[in-house]
Amino acid sequence: MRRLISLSLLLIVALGISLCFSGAYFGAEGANRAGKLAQDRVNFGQRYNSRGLEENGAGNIVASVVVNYRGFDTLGEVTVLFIAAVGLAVVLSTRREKPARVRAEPASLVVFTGCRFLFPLILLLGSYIFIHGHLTPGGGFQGGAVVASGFLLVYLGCRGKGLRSAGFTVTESLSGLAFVVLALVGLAVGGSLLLNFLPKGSALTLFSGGVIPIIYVAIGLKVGSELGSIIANLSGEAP
Amino acid sequence: MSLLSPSIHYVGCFSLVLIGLYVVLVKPNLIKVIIGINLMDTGVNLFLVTVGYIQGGTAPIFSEAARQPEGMVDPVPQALVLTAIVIGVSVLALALALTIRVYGHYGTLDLRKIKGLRW
Amino acid sequence: MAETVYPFADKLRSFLYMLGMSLLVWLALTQSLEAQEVLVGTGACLALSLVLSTHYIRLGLPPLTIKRAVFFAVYLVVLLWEIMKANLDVAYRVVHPRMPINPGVVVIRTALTSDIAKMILANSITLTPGTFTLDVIGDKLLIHWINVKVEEIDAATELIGERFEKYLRVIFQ
Amino acid sequence: MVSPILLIAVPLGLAFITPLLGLARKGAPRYVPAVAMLFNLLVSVSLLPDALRAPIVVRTAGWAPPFSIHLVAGPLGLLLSSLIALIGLLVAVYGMDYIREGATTRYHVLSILILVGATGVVLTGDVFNLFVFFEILCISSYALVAYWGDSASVEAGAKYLIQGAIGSSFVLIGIGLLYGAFGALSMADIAANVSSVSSFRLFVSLAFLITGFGVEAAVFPLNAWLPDAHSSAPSSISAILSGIAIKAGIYAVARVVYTIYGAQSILPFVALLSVATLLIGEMCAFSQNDIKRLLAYSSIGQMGLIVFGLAMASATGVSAALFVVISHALAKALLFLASGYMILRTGSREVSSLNGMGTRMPLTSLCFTVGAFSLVGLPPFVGFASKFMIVRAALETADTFFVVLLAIALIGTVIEGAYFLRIVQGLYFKPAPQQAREETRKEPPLSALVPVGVLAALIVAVGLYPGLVERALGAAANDLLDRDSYVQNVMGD
Repeated sequence: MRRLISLSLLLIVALGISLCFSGAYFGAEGANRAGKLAQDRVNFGQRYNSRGLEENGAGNIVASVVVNYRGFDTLGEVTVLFIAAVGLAVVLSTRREKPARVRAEPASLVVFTGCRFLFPLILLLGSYIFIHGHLTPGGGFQGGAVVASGFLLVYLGCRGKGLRSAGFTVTESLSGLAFVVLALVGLAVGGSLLLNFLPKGSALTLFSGGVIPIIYVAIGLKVGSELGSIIANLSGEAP
Repeated sequence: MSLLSPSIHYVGCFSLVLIGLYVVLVKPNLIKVIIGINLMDTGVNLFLVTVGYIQGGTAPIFSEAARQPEGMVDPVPQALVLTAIVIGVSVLALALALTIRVYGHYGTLDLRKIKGLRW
Repeated sequence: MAETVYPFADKLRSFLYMLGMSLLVWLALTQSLEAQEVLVGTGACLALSLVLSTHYIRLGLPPLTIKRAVFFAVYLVVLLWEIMKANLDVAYRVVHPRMPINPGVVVIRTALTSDIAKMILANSITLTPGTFTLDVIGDKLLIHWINVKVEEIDAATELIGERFEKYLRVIFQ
Repeated sequence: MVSPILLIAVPLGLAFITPLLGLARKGAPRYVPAVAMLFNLLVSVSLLPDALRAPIVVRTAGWAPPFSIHLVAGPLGLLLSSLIALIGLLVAVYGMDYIREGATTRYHVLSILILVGATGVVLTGDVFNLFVFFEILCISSYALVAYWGDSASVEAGAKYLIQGAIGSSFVLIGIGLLYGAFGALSMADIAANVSSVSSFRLFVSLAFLITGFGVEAAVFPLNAWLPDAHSSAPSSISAILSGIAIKAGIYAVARVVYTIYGAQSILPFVALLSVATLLIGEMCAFSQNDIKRLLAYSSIGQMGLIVFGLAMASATGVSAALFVVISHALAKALLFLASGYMILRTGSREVSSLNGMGTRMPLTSLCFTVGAFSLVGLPPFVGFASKFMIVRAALETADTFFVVLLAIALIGTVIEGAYFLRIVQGLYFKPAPQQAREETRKEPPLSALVPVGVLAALIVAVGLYPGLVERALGAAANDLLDRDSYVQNVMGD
C-alpha cells in the first residue's frame, strides 16, 4: 500500500512538472518558438534538414548530424564505449575467486547447428546496416549492436566455443585508429577535424556522403568488437 | 484530455525519470538500483526525443529524392539520444561488472548488509 | 579444442556455400542490382566467407549437384503443402466442439547423419503445426504430437518423419 | 600554429592503439600515457601566449561555430589544460613503476582517457560535447577507482557510479531543456540569446545542470562518494581525481553559471554552500586516521575554498579561485603520490604508521612536508600566495556577507593546519612503530621520486614568484566573467 501511495505521488509530481513545461513550451512562448523554428539561423535541426543533403550528400540527415556536424560527439561516444569495454575488463580481471566453472550442458543439436548456420548471416546483416547507415535508418552503432548479437548467439548456442578476445582487441584498436586518422586527415586537408573531404557522390546511391559511410564502417566494426569483448568478459571466457 | 494532449509525452518521460529515481533511492537491492538508473536513462532519452518532435513530423531521411525537408522532425535530438543511449549502455555494463565483484566479495546484493554502501 | 584438418575440397565447398548464401541474403536485403550495391555486397560476402568458412565445414553440406538442387526445390514445395495440410487439420481440431486431441510425446528414428540434415528435418517437423521437435539425441527425435495416433517407434517414424525424410535422404546422402 | 584539437585527438588515437601495443610488446603500454601527456603539455604551453591575446576558436567538420561543435581554447581553457597535462605527465611517469599488479595495459589506457576527458571538458564550447567529455572522465574514473579489486575499492566504485549516473541524467535533462528553449547547443549561441527566454525556464534548466555537475564537483550535499572513491583508488589515480577530476566538475559549473546564464543572483547561495563544504570537509579530515581518507576530505575542504572564490564574481575573486585550483592540484597530487609509496612500504594506511618516516624515507618525507605546508598556507609555498589572494579578494568586495564568510573559512584553514602539522610532527619527531619492516627504509624508485620532486620544486617556485602565473590568471578570470567578448569571439561579428 505504501508503495502504491508513493508511486502515485510520484506520478502526480511528474504530471505537475510536465504541465509546467508544457505551459511554457506550447503557450504564448510556444508560438514564439514555432516562429523561430522556421528560420535556419536560429534552429540547428531546421538548417540541417534543409541543407544537409547538399552539404554532405547523405540521405539520412541523422547520419550527417552524427558523423559530420556533431562528429566530435561521436568520437567521444565511441571512446565512452571503449572505456566501458576496457573498464569492464579491468574490474573483472582482478577477480581472485574464479567463477565456479560449471560444465555447461551442450545445447541441443538443433540450436547448435542453427547457430552455426545463422552466425555469418547475422554478421552480414550487421554489416548491411552499417554500410547503408547514410541511406537508411540505422548506422554504425546499430549495425555494431547487431554484429554483437551474433557473438551473443554464439555464446548462448555454441557453449564451449570460447570467444577469442585477442581478435576483438585488434579489430577494436584498428577501427578506432581508423576513425581518428580519418578525422585527422580532414584536419590536414582542410584545416578542421572530421572535415568531409571526399567527393559527395550523387545523392541516395551507395557511394555518396563522402567520409560518412567509411567512418560508419569503422564505428560499426569498433562497436561490434567492443560489445563482443564485453560479452566475452562477462561470460568469463576471456583471461 | 485536451489539456493533456500536447504534454502527454512529457508526463510519460518525467514519470519514468521519477520512478527511476524512486527505485534508486529506496530499493536496497543493487540490481534494482541499476534497473532504476536504467529507467531514469530511458526517461531522459524519451524527453530528448520529445523535445525535437514536431506534431505529425516524419523521420529526417531522404529515402527518395522527391522528399521535402518541411515536416521532418529535428534530427539533432535524435543524434543526441544516440549518444546518450551509448553512454547509458556503457554505464550499465560497468555497473553490472561492479555488481558481480560486489557479490563476489560480500555474497549479497543487499545494500543494507554491505558495509560502506550506506547513504 | 583440437583442430581437425579438413580436406581442401571440404573447405572450398563450405566457402562457396557461405559465399552463395550470404550473396543471396545481401541481394534480398538491398533489393537492388545496381553495380555499386553488388560490388560492395560481393566484397563484404567474400571477406565474411574467407574469415568464417570453417563454421560451415562441420555442418556437413554435400556437394551441389543438379539432382540435389531439384530435389531441394521439390522439398520446399512438399514442405509448404504439408504445412498447409497440417494447418487445416489443427484448425479443424480447434474449432471442433469436442476438441479431438490426444497430446503426447513420441520418439521417431532418422537415418540422416549430417547435422544440417537433422536440423532441417527437426525444423520441418516443428514448422508443421501439430508436431514439435523437443530434442535430437543421436538418431532419435523427440516429438510432441498434438494427436498421438501411434506410439510405436517405427509407425510414428512412418507418419511424422518419412514424408520429409525421403527427400532429405536424396539431398544429403 | 598547431590546432588545439590535437590536444584531444592525439591522446585519443594513442589510447586506441595502446591495447595493440600491449599485445605486441608487454612493456610498451606504460610509456604511452607519458608520451601523450608530454605532447599535450608542449602543445598547451606553446599555445598559451596566442590564447592570451585572443581565444582560439576551433571548428570541427568545417562549419562555422554555431552549426557544428567547436572548441574554445581561451586563456582559462589552455591554462587548465596545461595544468592537466602537467599533472598527467608526472602521474604517468609515477605510474610506470607504481602499477605492477592487475590489468596494467588497461590501467594505462584508462589513465590516458581520464585526462583526455578532463582536457575536453575545459576546451569545449558546446554544452552537449561538455557532457560527453564529462562522461569520458567519469566512466573511466569509475573503472579506475575499482582497479585494485578489493572489497573497499569495488564498493567505492559502485557507490561513485550510482551517484555519478544520477548526476549525468540530471545534466542530460538540463541540456534537453536548453535545447528545447533555444534550439541550440553552442554555449556562445545560448549565451547570446539567454535573455529571450523566461527566467523560470532558465532557472529550472540551471538547477538541473548545477545539480548534475555538482555531483562530480563534490559540492556540499552531493559529496558522499568522494572520500571512498579517492581513498580506495590507486594513489596515482587519487592524485588525478583530487588534482584534476573534481576541478573539471567545478569548471563545468562555473562555465554554466557565468558564461551561459550570467546568473549572478544565485551566487550568495553558492557562497553559503561553499563555506559549508569547507567546514565539513576540514572537520571530517581532522577526525580521520586513514591518511588517504584524510587527504580526500581535505580535498573537499579545498573545493569549498575554490567555490568561495568563484562565488565572489569579481575579477580578483575568480583569479584567486583559479590560483587555489593550481596550488591545490600541485599540492594534493604531491601528497597522494608521496603517500602512495609510503603506504606501499609500510603496508598500512594508518596515519600513525607514517611516524618516523622522516629518517627512513627522507626525500619523500621532505616533499610530503612541502605539500602539506603549502596546503595549510604557510609561506613561501604556493598555498600561501593563493590563500592570501582569496583573503584580499574577499576584503576587496567590501561586502559584509563575504567578509563574515571569509572569517568562517579561515577557521577551516586553522583546522587544516592542525591536522597537517600533526602528521608532519609524526614524520619527524615520533619514533617508528616497533613492527616497522626493514624495507620501509627504502626510498621509492626514481620514476616516483622525480615527479614528487618536480611537484615540490614547482610549489616552491610558484610560491616565491607568483607573478609567473598571475597574468594568465587575470586573463583566465576575464575569460570566465566577460560573457560579451566570449560570445563575440566565438560567433564572429
